[in-house]
Amino acid sequence: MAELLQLAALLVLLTVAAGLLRILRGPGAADRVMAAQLLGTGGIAVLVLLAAATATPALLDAALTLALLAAFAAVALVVAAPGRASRR
Amino acid sequence: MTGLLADLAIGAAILALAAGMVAARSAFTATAFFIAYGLLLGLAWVRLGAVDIALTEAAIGAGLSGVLLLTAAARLAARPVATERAPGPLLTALIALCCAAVAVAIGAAILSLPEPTPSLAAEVAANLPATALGNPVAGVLMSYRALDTLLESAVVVLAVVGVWSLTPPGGWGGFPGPFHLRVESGPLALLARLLPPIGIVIALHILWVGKDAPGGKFQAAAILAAMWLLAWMAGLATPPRIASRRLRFAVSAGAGLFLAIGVAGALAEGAFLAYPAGWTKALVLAVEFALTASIAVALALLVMGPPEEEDRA
Amino acid sequence: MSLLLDGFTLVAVFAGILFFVAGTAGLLRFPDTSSRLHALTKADHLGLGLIVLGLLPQAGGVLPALKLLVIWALALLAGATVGPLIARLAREEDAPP
Amino acid sequence: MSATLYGLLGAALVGIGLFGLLARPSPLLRILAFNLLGGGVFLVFGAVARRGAGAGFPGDPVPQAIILTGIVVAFAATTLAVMLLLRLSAEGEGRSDPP
Repeated sequence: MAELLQLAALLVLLTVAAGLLRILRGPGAADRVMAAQLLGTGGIAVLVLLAAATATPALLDAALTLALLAAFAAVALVVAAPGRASRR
Repeated sequence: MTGLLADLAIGAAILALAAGMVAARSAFTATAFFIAYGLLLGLAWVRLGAVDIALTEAAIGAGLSGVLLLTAAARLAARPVATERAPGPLLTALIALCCAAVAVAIGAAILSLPEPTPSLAAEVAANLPATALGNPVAGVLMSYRALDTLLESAVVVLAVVGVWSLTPPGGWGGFPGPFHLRVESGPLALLARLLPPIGIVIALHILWVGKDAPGGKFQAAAILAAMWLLAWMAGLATPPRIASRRLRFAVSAGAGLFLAIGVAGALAEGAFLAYPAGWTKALVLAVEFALTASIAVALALLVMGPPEEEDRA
Repeated sequence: MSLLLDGFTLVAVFAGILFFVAGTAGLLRFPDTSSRLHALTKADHLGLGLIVLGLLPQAGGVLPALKLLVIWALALLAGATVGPLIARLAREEDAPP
Repeated sequence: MSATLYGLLGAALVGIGLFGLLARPSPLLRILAFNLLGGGVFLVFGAVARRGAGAGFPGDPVPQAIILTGIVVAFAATTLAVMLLLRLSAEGEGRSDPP
């Protein structure tokens, strides 16, 4: 069971790494914000899977912190995105 | 096997983001890379068996640093700073060569580390029960290297003083942070109303659990600071003026209490920062809570920045 | 009984991963921003949701299970907040005022 | 094995951060590169801590505690650098000279 969960964590990690291409290449700021948001959620999924796989509940606290602050960073990304003169 | 693949994936992603950051054209792009880099670095710390640092990196690296740099990038886009010319291709290549040499030298040092690695883990394990703390990193932070933690809380207070000293002439004593940044937009206001209560409960949980498991004051302080910043960014909370005594006391209270306990320890136990026998747990808790509150206020004020000119509102 | 739970965990977790892969593929392949946003929110909410759901029986205790649900709720809240902001940002980039 | 890998990653980050610091004109990019440099140094430290694991701890707690302190101090330094930069950009507007 633990190995399968670790394999699942690896798969999510590889998916998220692939998602990075959108950050690196994304033409617009919106694309980059989306990719960062997906990376945040992917990171949370990896942490949660590792917490179950290696039975270390501390990783759940790390995932909790990440979940709390990924939203915060994403909002900051959107608020500070270039070309936002109209929103301010 | 899956561990190695995970490390390779995390390492490659971090390197790609770092290279992308250095080669980025716009500051916003580089900052978006930096936030992604912070998140991945948190995973790297988990793989390195340092969950405490992963928590700190996620809270400070991905959260607070990201917001700080993003708001700075947005405001610098409006008023760019005169930058000198970029070095020519030849010079850039030379710089790249030297930096590569530095990296190779450090890499060589890593590969030739002594085999029986000198480690203090055994000593920490032996003396941990005396600190009444289960988390070894917290034990080191609060008793063996308590001086580091004291100096660090002093550094945070000094950073606030430094940032406030950058107030333009007309703005002294005003509200910290720029005026126009606050955005009354629907979704942000929703988040700013829902997230802080949850964040405060989580921060207290992480602070409390930090005694015996990864967690602790710096991570809790960073989360509390992020929650206050969120409310401030959405225009729901206006911080007190920097001239207010209460705010200044809040920023310096943690370091002050820690220093007082240190001096009291010197008088009572003969050694600076020594905790009297039966009091360790109580004193450590008192300092942890006071430091968390002070550092949370200080970190938030650091990200907000100095007050602006009154007339430019 | 535990075999059934383990089975449920594996099915849910790998279904969640499927959504992650689909969402990321959507993020990379779709032509314009708004369709990418559509793909992102699917991966975001359902991917993590299924993984969290799958891990609930493995949580071993009420507090970890509660933490898992709070993590999912926070991710949903984040997605719900950031989604419209990203959409407004995307629309602005396509047609600046 | 994974500790050495992350140590090498840290070394590479130091190189990239140093390059960004020296070769990039934009000041904000330099502050970011400086953070990369710091992140690389902490990773090298973390790899050493991981190799020193023992006595039931996944890593030697002393360097981990120092890295934790380092991250907070590095953040304080970054905020000061950013605020100096913002003041520089505000001053650059040709404002009236200060009294």
